[in-house]
Amino acid sequence: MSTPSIQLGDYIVIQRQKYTKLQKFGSLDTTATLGKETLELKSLLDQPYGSTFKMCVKETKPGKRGAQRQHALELCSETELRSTRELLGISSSGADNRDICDDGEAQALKPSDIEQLREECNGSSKIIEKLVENSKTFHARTEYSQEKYLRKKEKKYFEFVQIRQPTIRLMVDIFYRQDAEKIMGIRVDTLSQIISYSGVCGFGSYLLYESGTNGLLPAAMLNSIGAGTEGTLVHMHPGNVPQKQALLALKLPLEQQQRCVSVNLYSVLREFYQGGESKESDVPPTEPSEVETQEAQPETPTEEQPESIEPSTKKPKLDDNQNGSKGPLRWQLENKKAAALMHAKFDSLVLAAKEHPTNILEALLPLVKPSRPVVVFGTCKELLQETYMELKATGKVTGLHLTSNWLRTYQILPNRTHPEVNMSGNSGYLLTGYTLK
Amino acid sequence: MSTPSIQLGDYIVIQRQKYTKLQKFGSLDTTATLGKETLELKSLLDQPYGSTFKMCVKETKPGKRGAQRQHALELCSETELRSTRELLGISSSGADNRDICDDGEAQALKPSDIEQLREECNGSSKIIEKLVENSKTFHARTEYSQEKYLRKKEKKYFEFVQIRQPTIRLMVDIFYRQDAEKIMGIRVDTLSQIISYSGVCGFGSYLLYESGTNGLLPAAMLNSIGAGTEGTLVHMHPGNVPQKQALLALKLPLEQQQRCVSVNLYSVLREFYQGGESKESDVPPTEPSEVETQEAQPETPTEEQPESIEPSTKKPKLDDNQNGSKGPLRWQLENKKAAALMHAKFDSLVLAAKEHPTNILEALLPLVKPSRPVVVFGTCKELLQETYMELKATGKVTGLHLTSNWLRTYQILPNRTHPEVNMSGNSGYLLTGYTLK
Amino acid sequence: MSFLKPKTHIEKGDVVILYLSVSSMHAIEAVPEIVNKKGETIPHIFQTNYGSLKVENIIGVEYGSRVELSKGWAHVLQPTPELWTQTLPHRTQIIYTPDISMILHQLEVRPGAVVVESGTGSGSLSHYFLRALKPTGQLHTFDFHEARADQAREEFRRHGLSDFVTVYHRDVCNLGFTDDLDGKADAVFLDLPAPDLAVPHAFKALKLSGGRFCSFSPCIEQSQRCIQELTKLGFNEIVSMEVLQQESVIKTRTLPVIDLEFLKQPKSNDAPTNSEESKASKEVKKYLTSSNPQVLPGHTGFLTFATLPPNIPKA
Amino acid sequence: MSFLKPKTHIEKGDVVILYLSVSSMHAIEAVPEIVNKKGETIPHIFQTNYGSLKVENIIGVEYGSRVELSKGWAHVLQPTPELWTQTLPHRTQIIYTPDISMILHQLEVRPGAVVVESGTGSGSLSHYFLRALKPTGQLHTFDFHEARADQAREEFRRHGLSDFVTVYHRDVCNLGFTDDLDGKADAVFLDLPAPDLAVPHAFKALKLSGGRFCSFSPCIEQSQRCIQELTKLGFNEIVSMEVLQQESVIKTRTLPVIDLEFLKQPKSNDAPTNSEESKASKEVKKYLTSSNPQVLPGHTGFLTFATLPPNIPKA
Repeated sequence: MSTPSIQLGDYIVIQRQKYTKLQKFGSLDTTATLGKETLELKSLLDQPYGSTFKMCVKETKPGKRGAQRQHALELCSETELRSTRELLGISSSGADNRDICDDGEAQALKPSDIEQLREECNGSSKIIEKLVENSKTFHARTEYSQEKYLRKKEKKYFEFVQIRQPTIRLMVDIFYRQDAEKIMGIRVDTLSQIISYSGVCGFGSYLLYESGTNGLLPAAMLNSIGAGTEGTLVHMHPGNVPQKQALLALKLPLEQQQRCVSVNLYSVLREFYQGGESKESDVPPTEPSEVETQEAQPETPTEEQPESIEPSTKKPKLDDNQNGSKGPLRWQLENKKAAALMHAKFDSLVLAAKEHPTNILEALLPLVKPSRPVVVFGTCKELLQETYMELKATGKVTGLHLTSNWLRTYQILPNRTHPEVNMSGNSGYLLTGYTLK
Repeated sequence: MSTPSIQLGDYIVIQRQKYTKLQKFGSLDTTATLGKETLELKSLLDQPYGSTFKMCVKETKPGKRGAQRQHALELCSETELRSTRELLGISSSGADNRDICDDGEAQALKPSDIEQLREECNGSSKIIEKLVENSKTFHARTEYSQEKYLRKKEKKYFEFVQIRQPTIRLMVDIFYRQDAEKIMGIRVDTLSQIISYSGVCGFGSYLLYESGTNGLLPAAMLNSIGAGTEGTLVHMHPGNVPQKQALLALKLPLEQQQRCVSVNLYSVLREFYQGGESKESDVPPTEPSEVETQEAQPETPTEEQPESIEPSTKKPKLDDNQNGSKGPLRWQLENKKAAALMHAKFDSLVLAAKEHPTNILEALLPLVKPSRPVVVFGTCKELLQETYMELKATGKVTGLHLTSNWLRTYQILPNRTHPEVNMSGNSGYLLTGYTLK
Repeated sequence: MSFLKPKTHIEKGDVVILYLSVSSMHAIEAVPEIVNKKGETIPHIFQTNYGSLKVENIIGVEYGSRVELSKGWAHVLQPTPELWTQTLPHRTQIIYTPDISMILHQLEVRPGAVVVESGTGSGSLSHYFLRALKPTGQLHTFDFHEARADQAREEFRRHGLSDFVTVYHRDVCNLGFTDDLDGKADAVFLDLPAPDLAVPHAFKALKLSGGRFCSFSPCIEQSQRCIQELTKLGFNEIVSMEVLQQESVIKTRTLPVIDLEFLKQPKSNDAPTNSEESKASKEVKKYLTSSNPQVLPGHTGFLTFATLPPNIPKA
Repeated sequence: MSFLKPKTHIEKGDVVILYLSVSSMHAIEAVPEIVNKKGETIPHIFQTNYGSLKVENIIGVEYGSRVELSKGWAHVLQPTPELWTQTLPHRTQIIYTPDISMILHQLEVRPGAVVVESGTGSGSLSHYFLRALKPTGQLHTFDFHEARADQAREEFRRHGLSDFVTVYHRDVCNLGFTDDLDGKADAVFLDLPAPDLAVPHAFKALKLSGGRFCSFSPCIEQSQRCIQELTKLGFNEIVSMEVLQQESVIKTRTLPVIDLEFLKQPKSNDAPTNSEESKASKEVKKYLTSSNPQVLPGHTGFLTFATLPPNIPKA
């Protein structure tokens, strides 16, 4: 299996040190923005995923907050990536910081000097070398403090980016860091547990209702269903068109993509309850207006894609109608597919709703076979406590557990091992159980 | 300053390895129970606190769950306390446990053999030596596994106890471990923060309402007020007599004890509002009946002392009336003292109520000077959220914070460092703020 | 055979979870007869706290059904790796669902993946790997304890999972993961007392196109040494973390609301006072609330993850 | 002088907390005039996000009062060590109230205690020690950074705490806590990069009747070395812990309640359908709830506590 190469139309992950970003490589003219840097992506085409590129300054424009730089990207070799520390060959360091007076004047270079350096030197190591040379306190600092300083500067002036293929693992990190609310606050540990507790795998038929996670939840479930398997997913959502960014970014084989059926909650339930009446070619005249109505409802989350990541927001909508107006519309076919799976019942239910879950559970629980997992995600504990009591009272679900998580990352370095100073505060809550007959 | 010695009437802390227990040394005949062992305490008298004693078996009676042993205590020297491991001189150990089949038959000694050994050998090291000799797998175990085995056995057969003087630190550990509910679930970290946030110290006048913590909260506050200072504490409680065990155990100087005024909440509020009418010698005829009424109220927690720790439950009640029936009763004098302090207003308020806090806060907040801390402890988060909103709405308290804590202890041993496998789950919640004018 | 895929009815030979309560469940084999200690074939009667179950009676029953016990009832559930882990007799220290979920996520295990695991232990984690990688992937699991390897192999067979797993009895720290696996693995998982010794073998087993690595260690020193070794061999994206799950215990709490306002007024001399007080005291407020259990898992282990980047020469 | 004891009115020279909001407060000195950079005496005007305060106006005002700013208002509070810590310009890494509370508790600091602290740092922790041990105890605080020691000494003087504290400029790892303190301390607190070097000095400084010890270290290796040294010298009750405080952010959440029942019935052909749906969608439920802030403190430091038992010979 050779490493796949970067193609037009791909979503790519751009990594600069620890910073990662999801970007659509839509055309050869596509540029990506990393802070004040703009990157031209055209040289990525056909290069293997995992490659590292050097940012080469082409142009500097004055921007609102300092200079805005445009860069071309040049494929570079591993040997160029030696650590800045080695390049600089720093040796002398103080034993502790008792002699350091932080009077804010330790750096002799002025900001304007540094800006000029930046344009002159093509390479972060040179800039950092100059900064170190002009720092009055650097050599009096402890080794630890020197490293901290170098890391900080390296981060600012680091000129390499790596291009990686999107995976669920990379995307949940990006989404959660950029705007956790856009994925309903589903943290990595919680996502991993949704996959476990729901039992989603290469066999079986799965039901998901989510009210907007940039496609992360359906993507993670379809990823676990796998390519070339018999598993299927019905993905219900409250909006006009589903959020699918993460799903598209995975670039799954078509046969796998087609085993994810994305449908509007209202519309598919009507199809399910009343589908027998309106036969295949018999397009119910009210449906389109219903979709419109839902789009206008302010309470139900819409499918807004973050502009910065996916500029052509409305594209999936056009795709939806590409079958033309002759036969049944795509959403109608999907509704029929979903309704058939609903009648056959599901092997688990995952619910991640921005709405109150009670009514949704009431509608969807009967579609789940007995002895199957139910997983309800929420960020409001009080609400899930209530749902717990309600489910317990029905007697239809057993083994109920309400859980949340602590996730701590560690810095493990010789003589400097400790949990990271900051941690994420909210994992959300999972209510899990098993259906009964 | 020489080490104080153990006196009759003292509360003492008995420590056997990591197990600690609070015990009143009421008379020379007092015995203490540690699991299946009964200890005669008379030899403790006049020995310095911190001394270690050896448990010498005097008699073995058959009990409900195995033999019950009665021990005399013999003062012993530090040299007797060498580690069991050294005594046994264990050397050979396996590299890993691949060759161990745990078939439950690793120990050749039968339980009856062990029981007999126990009576024959006066000393845990001898018993453990025999157990090791008769274990088929001990020498095949890894060093780590051997140590674990020895620690487990040592714990069971360890024959030394140390007698320590009670402090807040030792008592909160004992109380929380024995029955956290009896101190309202106030964990060590939370107690430490109540002391900080309330600002209680050697200057000022403090107000506490608590509905039953074995005296731990008033003891901790009075401990922080200190001996030979000018600080005072009004300790309100809902019961007939206050819970004072921890307070008595501290054996504070009389002058310090007298700066803690313990009063019934209802009775002192009536005194405060209406005290002007009923003059000093004029005993209000209804008060005693009121006290009775409160005792009968099932909702208000009573002053029950845990029987195992303090058999003479009703003693403080007798003390209360020791002034005789001629002058005003002690509780009436305390009410007057408290009411005077209430009129002068307090330098902070600490509330740890089993009842709903709203009405209590409404009654007590006006007694606090402006710019003073308020600390409300509770175990029900929803309740404190509500209280937070109520306080915020009044505008009388600012800087409101609702907090809880994670407390993790670590095992730090060469090559075996990790957080302890179990941790306490509930710190309770603190709602803190500062009063405004 | 009840671990392969979702199924609706209990067949003879299935492992079935007999679910009595949150804290009490058992994994039983749905066979009508068993052989007792004396070598006699006798009817399979399973004893619970709520009486006995004649196991023959549950064959053919729909999963999720309620079944009668001699002194009560229970539910029969199809086993999942989660339920299996909870019912496992603790043959070795096992890893639980929160850590396992993170391991699967970070190792990017999905159908088709080739995963190397050491040690097999109780096979608890293996069941999760198998669920995630079947029907197109393969698990290679190693244990240095022969009886344990044999037991796991037999268990996978009975669970209908044999096609997707190879069990090895082998000391991987000294002998590696066999040459056959060189360059074959998408992911390697280590749960060993000295993971650093197995890191070079993991390096060899991972594909040339790169792969993911995880080591689970109870002690920080093991992680420290493992990370040193990983760094030396060119692994990157090295992160260590802990995942701790908290259960919420949900209950309704009733709090007395006390009235203190009446104390501002002198008592009237009549009886009403007492009844007034006790009436006030009887007012209560109810809260649906939750708290952690008194004792929580404070530590399970440190999870160290790393990436082997593509095209690192393997000497 | 506003740190000595609770007081009711602002006096000239007091440090006052100007409280604007939970996230915005300032410690200001209640003096009517200050000297500017040019050496001129000018009226003391304090600038805030809500406009300026003429500081002269707050002298004589009762603590807890609301004071007017040119574009809003604020409250004036008497400083406590907690508020002081929050308003401190971060001169060094400081320890916050949850750790400090545990330190005071475990060191059993109460009025009359003699406490040795190193390093002084910003003096934040010193203020807590002083509150707890005054008026009858004494704090001996050491820092190897001369400017910091001088600054702390001056600050304690201005805060009215000089009588209870001695500030030393001294490298305690190499030179110890001075012979004068041998056998004088009830408790020793270390916040040093190499606490193990100072443990023998702590041992000397503690009373012959025993005492308590604490070391605060960000990294686990520091604690490991410290514990080795403590064990060697005969300390017992050695425990290490972390305290992490979580703030709850309280808010009311409004959730839409959607109706799905109506979908079971065929739509009538009239307009009402739409209005029915939108009506159903407009039903909401409110929850008073709380969550952690997005980012929590994940680590402050490891607290290691130990007891020096009585009568250990100090040879």
